[in-house]
Amino acid sequence: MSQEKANLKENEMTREGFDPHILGFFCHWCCYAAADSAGVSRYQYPPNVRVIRVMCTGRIDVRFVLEAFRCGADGVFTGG
Amino acid sequence: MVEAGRSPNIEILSNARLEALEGKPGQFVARVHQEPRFIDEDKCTACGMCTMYCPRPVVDTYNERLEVTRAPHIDYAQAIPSSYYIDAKACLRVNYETCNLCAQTCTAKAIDFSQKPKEHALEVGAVVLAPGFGRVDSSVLERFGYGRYPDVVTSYEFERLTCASGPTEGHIVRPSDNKTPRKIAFLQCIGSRDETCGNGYCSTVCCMYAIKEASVAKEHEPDLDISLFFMDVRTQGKGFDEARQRAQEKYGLHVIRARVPRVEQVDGMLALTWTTDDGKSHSDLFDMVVLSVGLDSPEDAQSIAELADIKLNHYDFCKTTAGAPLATTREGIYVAGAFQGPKDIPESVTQASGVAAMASELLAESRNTCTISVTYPEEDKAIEAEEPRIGVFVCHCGVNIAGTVDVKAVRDYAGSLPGVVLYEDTLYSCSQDALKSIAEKIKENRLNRVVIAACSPRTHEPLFQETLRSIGLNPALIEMANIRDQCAWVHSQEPEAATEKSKDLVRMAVAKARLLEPLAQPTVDVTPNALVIGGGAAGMTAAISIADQGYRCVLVEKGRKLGGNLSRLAWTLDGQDASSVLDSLKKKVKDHPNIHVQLESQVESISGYVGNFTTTINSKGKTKVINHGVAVLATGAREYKPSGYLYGENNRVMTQLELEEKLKRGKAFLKNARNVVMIQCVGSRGEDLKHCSRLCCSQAIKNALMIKEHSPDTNIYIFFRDIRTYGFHEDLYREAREKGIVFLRYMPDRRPEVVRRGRGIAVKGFDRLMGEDIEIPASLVVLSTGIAPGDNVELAKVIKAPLTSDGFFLEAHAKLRPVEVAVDGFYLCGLAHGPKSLDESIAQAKAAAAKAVIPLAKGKVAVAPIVSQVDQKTCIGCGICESLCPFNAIRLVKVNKRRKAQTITASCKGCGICASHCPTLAISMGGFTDQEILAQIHAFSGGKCEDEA
Amino acid sequence: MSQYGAILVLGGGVAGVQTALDLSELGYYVYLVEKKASVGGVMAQLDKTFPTNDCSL
Amino acid sequence: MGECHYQSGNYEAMVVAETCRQTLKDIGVEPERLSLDWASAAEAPRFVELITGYVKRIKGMGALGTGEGEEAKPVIDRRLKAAVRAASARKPRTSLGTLSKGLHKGGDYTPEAIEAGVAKKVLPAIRQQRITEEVLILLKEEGAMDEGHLAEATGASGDEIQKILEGLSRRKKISQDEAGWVLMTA
Repeated sequence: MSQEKANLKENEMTREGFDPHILGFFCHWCCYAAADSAGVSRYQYPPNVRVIRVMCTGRIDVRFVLEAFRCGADGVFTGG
Repeated sequence: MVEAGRSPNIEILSNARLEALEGKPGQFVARVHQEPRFIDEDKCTACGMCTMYCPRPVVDTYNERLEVTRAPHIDYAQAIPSSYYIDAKACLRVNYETCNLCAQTCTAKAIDFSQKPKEHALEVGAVVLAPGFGRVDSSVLERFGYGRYPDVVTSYEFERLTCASGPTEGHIVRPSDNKTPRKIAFLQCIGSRDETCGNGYCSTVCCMYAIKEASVAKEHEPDLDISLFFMDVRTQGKGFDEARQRAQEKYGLHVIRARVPRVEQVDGMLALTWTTDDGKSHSDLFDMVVLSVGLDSPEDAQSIAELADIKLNHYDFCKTTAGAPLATTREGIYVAGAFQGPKDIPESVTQASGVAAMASELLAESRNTCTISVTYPEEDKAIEAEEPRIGVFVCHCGVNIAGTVDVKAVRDYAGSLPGVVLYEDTLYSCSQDALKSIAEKIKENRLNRVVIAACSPRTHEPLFQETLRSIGLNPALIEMANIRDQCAWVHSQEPEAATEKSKDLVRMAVAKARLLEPLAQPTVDVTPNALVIGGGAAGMTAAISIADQGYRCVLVEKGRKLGGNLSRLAWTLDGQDASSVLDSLKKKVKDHPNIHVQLESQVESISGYVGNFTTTINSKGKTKVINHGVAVLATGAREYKPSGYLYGENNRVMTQLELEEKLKRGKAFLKNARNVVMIQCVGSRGEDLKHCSRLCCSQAIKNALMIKEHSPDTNIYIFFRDIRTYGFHEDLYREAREKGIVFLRYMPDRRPEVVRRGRGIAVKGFDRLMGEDIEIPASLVVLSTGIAPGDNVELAKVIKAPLTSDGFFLEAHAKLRPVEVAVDGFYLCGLAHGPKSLDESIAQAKAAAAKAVIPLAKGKVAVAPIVSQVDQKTCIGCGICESLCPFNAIRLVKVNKRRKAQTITASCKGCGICASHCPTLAISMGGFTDQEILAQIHAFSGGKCEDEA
Repeated sequence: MSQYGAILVLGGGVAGVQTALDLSELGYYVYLVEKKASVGGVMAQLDKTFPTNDCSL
Repeated sequence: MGECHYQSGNYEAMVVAETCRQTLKDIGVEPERLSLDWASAAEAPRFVELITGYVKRIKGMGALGTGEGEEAKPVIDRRLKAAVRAASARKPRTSLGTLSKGLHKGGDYTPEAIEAGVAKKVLPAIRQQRITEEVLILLKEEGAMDEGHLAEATGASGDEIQKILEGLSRRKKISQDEAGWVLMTA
């Protein structure tokens, strides 16, 4: 059962050179749009976030967030 | 705005001007000249390479000349048309036949210097003039040091400075030294309320935007010290006065009521001197001065008037009347927005919908004769039901993606994912030929799920969905991975990380795609008639417009006759006889075959949803049932009845409407009137009604002038807080002062009092200029009592429509949907929405009629496919979803004697609050199901994590 | 046909665009004539709008 | 557009996020690993600031489990698994739904009101369910265990574990033999 955790690379367990896995839940109308707009302006930001688009932050279920952590997310960023 | 670019029935002719207009209403021919863009709109992918390579700098007018761009550019990222264009005046290729660099760098081959100007002859039934407003002449600004002192800026420039996406990224800096200023002064009425520059009117919007800009500036730089110099603070819009009050308190803005005559520079600082209304003189130094520039008539107003053969008013705005605010002097030509008179966004949007109704009335018989409707082949349900066969298309977007992300590696990675049977890369997947090829490949390979790894679904999903529909697949069967806007562009310094991220995003998209289900695209038939509630000016206007547009409507009025507040009015603000406006409306209502009037009737209950409402009304004690597709709320409001001021105790004290009724009956009572005293803001702005009632200032001055006309020797005194004669009503204010009407400002903590003196009465007040108490014996005291909401609470409950804290109906969006109610199928106009003048009520009623007719004209209401669905087997009827739904789109029904939730598909907006709060996971969101999202989460983990939930 | 079912809207600012949208929804073909290269007018230049400070696009 | 497109969606999200944070804290995960922030469509710079700051913060915390202490990782994994199951179960979900309903009616979405409401009404339900699920996981994976060990492993108090074990045994999910509590095989 804890196989997936064992798969975590050694260097990820330490803080130096640690590259976190982050899951984002972005609202289609606000944060997702802001993220697009950041792209249009060619802003640069760290490439650690993988995004799941939802129509509204109200769609986010407690179990999505907990499941993300269970699946190895070091952080969950919800953006409305 | 994006919708306008996408509608097949809106043809945008950019870089174009009207050259001639011939013909007659219903049959005009408009000649339009169009300059080339030199960039093919269909080929341009908005990558920006041309701007990057162009050697020719151009000042950026979009950023108020604060920035530099290049000859080929786009005004702003979200511009429509969404393609770049070449500024022909600056381009070296256009002017000197040299350079051509951009054409060489454009991989999409979109740049085309062979484009020639086009001449169009357009057959149109009607013309709408909405050219906007012009800018105040720079000579006016120069009087305030603009151009001479770098730290004197216009409000337009300041707007761009406060904008996060503007040239300074929202940092407020002084142009002279790029340092953050400490003290800023806003000077109001620059080019407004100023006869010396020919603009005697009030520009209406500057007070609001100045407060907004000052507030935003304070958000950016909390230490700023900001003073605003007003003549009067004119925040008369709905909810604006309260917002101003809050902003003033929250940000500590200094409001000074004075007009600053000039700006001088002293030791690098800007010196202002002013006199307040107590006669005292003040001066101070500022780091920066913002000129709140007014709205002028459009520069080309004269030529438009000539071309369209319409008349302008004395300020070169379009001439209209209070009874027909959207009609020009020529039939078939209508006007909306600032060209009709200075106005803010909600008013402009309202007028825009209003003119749409006017054109729709005129051209009712030719509705749907020129429009294009798109048809699609029937959906291939068999192939959709097969095991997922996924095709992944990874887009290069020229170098936009491929310049950073290893597209071929991502493509091959996609091939390794379960369910993927086809994986390809495309140069520009959104180009017409690529779309065609994608469609062919879907067919060839019998694909039933598609993943496009390219740009944002927000902008491009509709395009790919369209492709699916065109070959008989449900549009919901596509998923996009945003590897451009949210990956390649923002990680261009880290190509390896960007490639890894792209793979992850594609893996997540494929995982979701495997579970995608076709979504129904239901439509519901619309009962093709309307209900209008309220028989005042707004209700009657709305009913007539709906009827003229060809639909039947029932007009329900609770009183015994039609007319509402209009029947008490003597004159309109532009001096027309109000009863002639009323009579003409009443006659049209009575004679119209499409209108059925129900007097002494009230709505008891309404059920159903947009397209199909069933309403029960109580008509003189009898119950009647009406079926209708839409409803307009025009329930009006009432004149506020104050306590105090001896009102109701002494017959010399009356309200403005009571005065008008008296004046209507005869002027004899004015004979011995020596002094008439009017008191503004009795009730409004704090005492009993929190809001500003908007029109009392203009109404009081109108009545005062009327008294002066019939009894020139009568002295008239008006006690006021701010005179809010916005727009062209400012003319009334000026005329009043010229005719010797005395205006006395009072502060809310020193309100005038009405007192008994012997057999007569007097008004006690404070003269701020003289600095002393005064007492004016009054033959008449007229109170401007303001407008209180009607009894909206019951009706609001029946409809489930929200009310404002003041008790008026709340619109769906203050700026963009000013006549719609949050509940679909309900529209709003007149005083029920908030205080406003007759012309504004009429324009709004027309707007409500336009919005109401849209579903009727379509005959069907499309239901958005992303809706919730309740599995009634697992639903326990707890009602949590019903109470949390922001749109009343879930109701509880009895199924086999048990309570079960049910989505009202037509009302659902797809937020998913219900699904995330259902105790038994019984609710599924189309396109965003629990399974789909969980699959994305598992894919995020790299498949190392199995389903646990 | 006695009347044309198309309408010309002069000006692509917020009023013109809204008019065009409503007319197209009401069943008319619209020519939206704008002198500049993109529609949106001054509203597109506004960062935020009073009093809610909503973005204006 | 500035404010929530769906009127109240952002408020519901605040309640959900607070529930997640308190649950995370309860199972020994740094609650600040979850962030809920707002950026309107026009606020690209703000978005960039938020994301950059957030990634930096997470980097500072280290990988999930390290920031929480060397030994914690396997415990956290098990508890997260149990918590996900708890968050999918009817009772805790009902308590969240009921709280949201109450806040929605009252219109009070101040952080204090949300925090207090979740602490009082939702967290206890989630915690109880989480411990229940965790007991089942432990017994399945580790075999028989006694009450004391179960309490220690799940972080439950003596009273809590006793009540939960009684409940499970009443529902014939577990039984007691000489080695301690064991799963009942169906």
